Amino acid sequence: MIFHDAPISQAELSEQQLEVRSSWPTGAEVNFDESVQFHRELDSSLNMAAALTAADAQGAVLVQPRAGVALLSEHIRLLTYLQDHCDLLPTTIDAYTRQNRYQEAEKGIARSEESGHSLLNGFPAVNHGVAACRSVVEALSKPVQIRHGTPDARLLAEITLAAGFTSFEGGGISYNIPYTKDVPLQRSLRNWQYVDRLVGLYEAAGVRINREPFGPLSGTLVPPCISHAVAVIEGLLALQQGVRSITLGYGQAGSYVQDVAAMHALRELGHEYFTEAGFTDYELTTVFHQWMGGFPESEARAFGVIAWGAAVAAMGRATKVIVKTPHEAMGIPTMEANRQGLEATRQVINMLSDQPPLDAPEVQAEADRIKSEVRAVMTRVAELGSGSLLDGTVRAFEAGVIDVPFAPSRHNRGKLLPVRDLNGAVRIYEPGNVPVPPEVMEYHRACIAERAKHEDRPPCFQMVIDDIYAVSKGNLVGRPK
Amino acid sequence: MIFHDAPISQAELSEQQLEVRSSWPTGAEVNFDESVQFHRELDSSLNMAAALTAADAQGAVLVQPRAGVALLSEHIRLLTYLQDHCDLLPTTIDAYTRQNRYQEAEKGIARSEESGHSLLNGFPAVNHGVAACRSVVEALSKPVQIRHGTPDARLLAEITLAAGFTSFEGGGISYNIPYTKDVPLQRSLRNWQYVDRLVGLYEAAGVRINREPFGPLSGTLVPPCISHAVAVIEGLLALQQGVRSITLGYGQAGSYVQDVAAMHALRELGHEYFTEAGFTDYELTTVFHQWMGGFPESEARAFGVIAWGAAVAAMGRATKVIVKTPHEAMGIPTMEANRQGLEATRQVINMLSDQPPLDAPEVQAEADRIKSEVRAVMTRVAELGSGSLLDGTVRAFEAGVIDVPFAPSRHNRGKLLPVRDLNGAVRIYEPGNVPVPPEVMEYHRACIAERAKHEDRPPCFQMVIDDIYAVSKGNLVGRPK
Amino acid sequence: MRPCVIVLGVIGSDCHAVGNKILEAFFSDRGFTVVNLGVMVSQDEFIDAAIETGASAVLVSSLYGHGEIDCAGFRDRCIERGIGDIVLYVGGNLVIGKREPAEIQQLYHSMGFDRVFGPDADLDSVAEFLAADCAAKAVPAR
Amino acid sequence: MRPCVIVLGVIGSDCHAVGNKILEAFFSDRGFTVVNLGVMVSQDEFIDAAIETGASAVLVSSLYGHGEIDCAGFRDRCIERGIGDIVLYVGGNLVIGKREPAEIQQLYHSMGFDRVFGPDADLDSVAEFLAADCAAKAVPAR
Ligand code: B12
Ligand code: B12
Repeated sequence: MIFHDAPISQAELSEQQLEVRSSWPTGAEVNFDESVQFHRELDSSLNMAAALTAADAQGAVLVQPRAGVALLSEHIRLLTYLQDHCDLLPTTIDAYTRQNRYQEAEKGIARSEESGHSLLNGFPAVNHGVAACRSVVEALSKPVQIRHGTPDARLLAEITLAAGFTSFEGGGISYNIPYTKDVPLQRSLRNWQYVDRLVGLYEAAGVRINREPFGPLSGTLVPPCISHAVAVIEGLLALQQGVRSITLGYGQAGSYVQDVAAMHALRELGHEYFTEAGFTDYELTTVFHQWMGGFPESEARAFGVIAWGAAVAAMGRATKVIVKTPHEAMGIPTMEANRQGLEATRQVINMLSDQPPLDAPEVQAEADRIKSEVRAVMTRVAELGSGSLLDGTVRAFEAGVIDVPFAPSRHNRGKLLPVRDLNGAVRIYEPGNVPVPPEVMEYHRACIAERAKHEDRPPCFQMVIDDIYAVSKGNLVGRPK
Repeated sequence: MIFHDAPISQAELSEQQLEVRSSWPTGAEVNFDESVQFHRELDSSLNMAAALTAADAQGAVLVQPRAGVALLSEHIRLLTYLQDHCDLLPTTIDAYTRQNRYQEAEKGIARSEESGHSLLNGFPAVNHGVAACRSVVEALSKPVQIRHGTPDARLLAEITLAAGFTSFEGGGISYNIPYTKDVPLQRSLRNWQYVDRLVGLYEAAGVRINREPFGPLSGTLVPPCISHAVAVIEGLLALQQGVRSITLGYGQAGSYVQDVAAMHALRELGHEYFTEAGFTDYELTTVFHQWMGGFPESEARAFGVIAWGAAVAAMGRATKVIVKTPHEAMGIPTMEANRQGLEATRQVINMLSDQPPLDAPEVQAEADRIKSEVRAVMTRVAELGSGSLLDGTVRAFEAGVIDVPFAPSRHNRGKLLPVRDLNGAVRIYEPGNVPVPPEVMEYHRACIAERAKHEDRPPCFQMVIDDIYAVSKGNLVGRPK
Repeated sequence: MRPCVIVLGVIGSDCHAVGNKILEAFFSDRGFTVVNLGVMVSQDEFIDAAIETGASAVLVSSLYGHGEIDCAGFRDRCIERGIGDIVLYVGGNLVIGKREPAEIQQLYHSMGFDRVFGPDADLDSVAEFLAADCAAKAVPAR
Repeated sequence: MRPCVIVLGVIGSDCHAVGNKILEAFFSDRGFTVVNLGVMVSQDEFIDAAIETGASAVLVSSLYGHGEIDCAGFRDRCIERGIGDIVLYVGGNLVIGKREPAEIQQLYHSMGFDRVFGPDADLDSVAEFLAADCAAKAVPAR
């Protein structure tokens, strides 16, 4: 499988950079050379890539929250509070910034200042600008990552990387399909090539910035083969542009055999495709997201979900785990609730991190199925792209070869229908045009038939809806009433 | 292995009953025939044995709290509140009653009435008497068990079984060695034969009462072979006296491979020894206790410990799990905290109970080791008893063939020294006189040597102390500072 | 009686699609004619669709926390655009963070929403309210 | 200076042995002469042992929640038995349930305990207090 997508040329990049940096006043603050200098002078303990690689070598599982508020001082206060309870810090960006609606973000900042509490669901980094963002990085003693959901994150990347953040989440698929309604995939992929190319420039200048495709996608009954295919593609696209530290992600599906298998498969598939594509000098780590679907409202139950996610992260030896909070079902957590999620997670991770990762025959069998599905998808992507991974990806989505359940985007087919089996694993009931190998599809169908029989109802959309509600109602499989 | 301990004769029992029932005024309330009638009229949904057997057949994991307060009305209020959040109810007895200090319990009741809050750490069932206890059973819609820690529980059993409770925890070893300082084992075993014989009388009258040896013992670094040997012995002693519903227990040690292996081994060993002894018509179920050692003070961390215990209970397919609360490190929980522990547990159990129990090669290997240890111990017990299990047990404790770490009793040798290995499993560093088979002992030693090397210190008592504190400080293995 | 037409959508820059897809399935199943605008819908897009389809009600979702900003002035805008009497519901995670339901209700009532629901909304009773509210408004309004 | 003799034990019907074994190991290691009575020790057993061994201090543990009842009148009993000036410490889970540390301190101070510790007691600082308190009492008392 040979892809020959080229790095964006220096000329084209420079041209785009001019445009991007002038799209909002704070863009003018960006100075690449000075930023490289700033990064070089940062203490190495603040570098995300280094922290991840070191943890991975030790088999440690690092813990990271999500957090971001509208105002600078409040944001610093929040992260300063959280850093004692985690290994890696986030800066979660608000949803206006994610849509490049900086005017609205500005309004959100103003109204937050007036009302005394954050009215934004994240930190509007672009509006705050480079200097302010640097004051965040400088106030902290742990590596900080930008976490968002932005189809066009070029300006956000320019500003935050210049400010000293050492990791940047997202990708042209994973921050488009689950996060937008009508952004063409071609466009978001190109914009993310820019981001990766920019990271590549830092890399070339000796500053390693970590990149993390967003694994969970819609967070809702996503079969591992779908999110893994996306992860592999975004990893490859990043490597092509010069990125060298990549963290592939996966969102807990709920079955521990499937989840641990998925974590094994993810790492193996990453190495398989990255080395096949000729890359050798990269660092690959993994991230496991605690349950990304609807949470139970009861905080005690939420703690159960959180701790179980922590356990699976450790059993699957993720390099890091992204932590939920007991407020998840209700709203953006208070900093205390955020800390509680971290503490519960840490306790379980610590109790498990000395223990060997789970390895059982069924885990291996499930991992093999996932790998064969992903290989089938990747083969189609390569065929469709005739040499271009980017084109192949665009066509794969058009054709429904990759199909993300419950995604809001028009550019996603939405024909694949997932449903849980009797054991709680996410299975594919209707593959749409996803080229699931026949013997694996037979397995999915058999598993689902078993459940249907057990529940005495045919597989149907109500079954899927029941599955969607199940965890928030205190179960995994959505049984009929 | 043939034991021929006989059931207590009807004559001897009657004589003892007279004495026991007159040792405190409420004993006079007991009327066996009328109580059998009362049980027969109880709704079958209130029978613990039936609930356990049904759950076991379905592979369900039932959830049970601990709870008990001094005053009757408060106790009913407490259990009524909890019953919506659990499957099985407890009535935890206070520590004066456990030592037959009914005078002091009386004082505790009086002072609790005065002060408006419970000054006792449980429900003083003997002082309250049969009629009051019946009002507890009658107020509730779930089966209720008596949970305590009483070396001489004869009067407690007379009163509570007469009152309609359908399960009774404890045994002559497990409610002596960890719970007392100087009660001869011979005496407690005989007193528990009385209890079992009484349960046998109910059984013979068609009323099935469940009996549950207390698995966790001191709750502190107990190697599974020790608690399993005790469980098997107490199970056999109960069967000998006519008990037919037995729930064998085990307290989470912290390593999931070891814990799941222990749960598998426990069930297998139970059936092995029970059938070998010629019993066929019994019901065997299991109970897993969430972490019984020192808890972290942080409630969020405690939730982590609780949820992880729930997960292992499900992965090991216990018939029921005994639940801790986020207040564990601090004191008797409020009813809200108790509910929170139940909710977190339930969430995890539900999310896992559809999933297959854990089965992996290492689990099997560990289970095999546990079984060979228990068999070695049981062989010695049989030799020492020359036909009497009771005598064999007494002599085994005298000789240190069974040796419970950190037990307060003078009748326990206290020479066995456990310590965790690198993976967190509880290993035996110094077996004392426990006849651990040489090849297994070699395995224990090798595991411990590996840890010692890793920590660059010899195995020592400080290592054990570090292990004791570890979970409460947020780890599993107690690493040097 | 002809089925009641309702407009569904998720307001603002909000991408949460799952609840929206379920609401569509649910209300269609209950006999409503559902016009689903999906995610990321502006106030004017809601109003355009309501006018075009002669809808009796608009059901606005907001999950992501910016509801307080995105929904401000919704009723006023309806009045401006000539459908001031339309039934307006809003539901989801309507503010940033965990706040008292009563407080949230009041906030959105003051923006002119007829009914305000949390993420735990019982859809069966929502359907009943909706049928009643649509019927009530239908008579005097058109 | 001859090592300070201390009496250890767990009061009442309390069987919690683990902390007691650790306290014994810890204080021995710190050079105290430890007389450990183990679990289930009555007030009079503590006092007997203190008199017999000429101990400077008695360290009472209570974990199981009945401390409030078991420890009542401990200092008075010491006075009655002629060792009214002995150093008295108490520690563990001293009441039923989760209560304010300050409240618990006061409760036990009022029973005549010199120092009161929770389950989170830092043993290093306990050892320092103990050395100081024993030294202080040693001079005037004997
Ligand atoms: C899955 C999920 C995602 C997925 C969404 C995928 C997709 N495209 O759909 C992803 C990962 C992409 C995502 C992204 C974000 N999310 Co999100 N997400 C969730 C999560 C976990 C579940 C949502 C869900 O699908 N639930 C299941 C469905 C069936 O329930 P529902 O959406 O609540 O809808 C039901 C009810 O609300 C009600 N309802 C909804 N609307 C209406 C309207 C009416 C009229 C009525 C009657 C009823 C009603 O009925 C629906 C059906 O039962 C929730 C937390 C939770 N609930 O546990 C957070 C949550 C909604 N997300 C949140 C946030 C903040 C974000 C982000 C901004 C990232 C961030 N800062 O963390 C981005 C949003 C970016 C954007 N542009 O919108 C916050 C909102 C915070 C707040 N309000 O204070 C939540 C609450 C998590 C949290 N506690 O922080 N998210
Ligand atoms: C293990 C355990 C047991 C084991 C004990 C085995 C044994 N024989 O030792 C078993 C299972 C048998 C048991 C039984 C009971 N237990 Co218990 N048990 C625990 C548990 C989980 C850990 C205790 C422990 O070993 N900790 C480790 C050691 C190292 O710490 P420690 O004991 O706290 O001791 C340290 C400090 O307290 C301090 N310290 C102690 N004394 C002193 C004295 C001085 C002067 C100083 C300076 C310091 C000091 O230093 C010690 C060393 O660091 C605790 C809860 C917890 N802590 O998580 C409950 C707990 C102590 N038990 C409790 C109860 C109520 C009981 C029972 C009555 C059963 C019940 N109703 O639940 C019975 C008691 C029966 C009886 N007659 O005593 C309650 C007490 C409640 C309260 N005070 O409000 C606790 C707090 C659990 C709870 N939250 O309900 N228990």
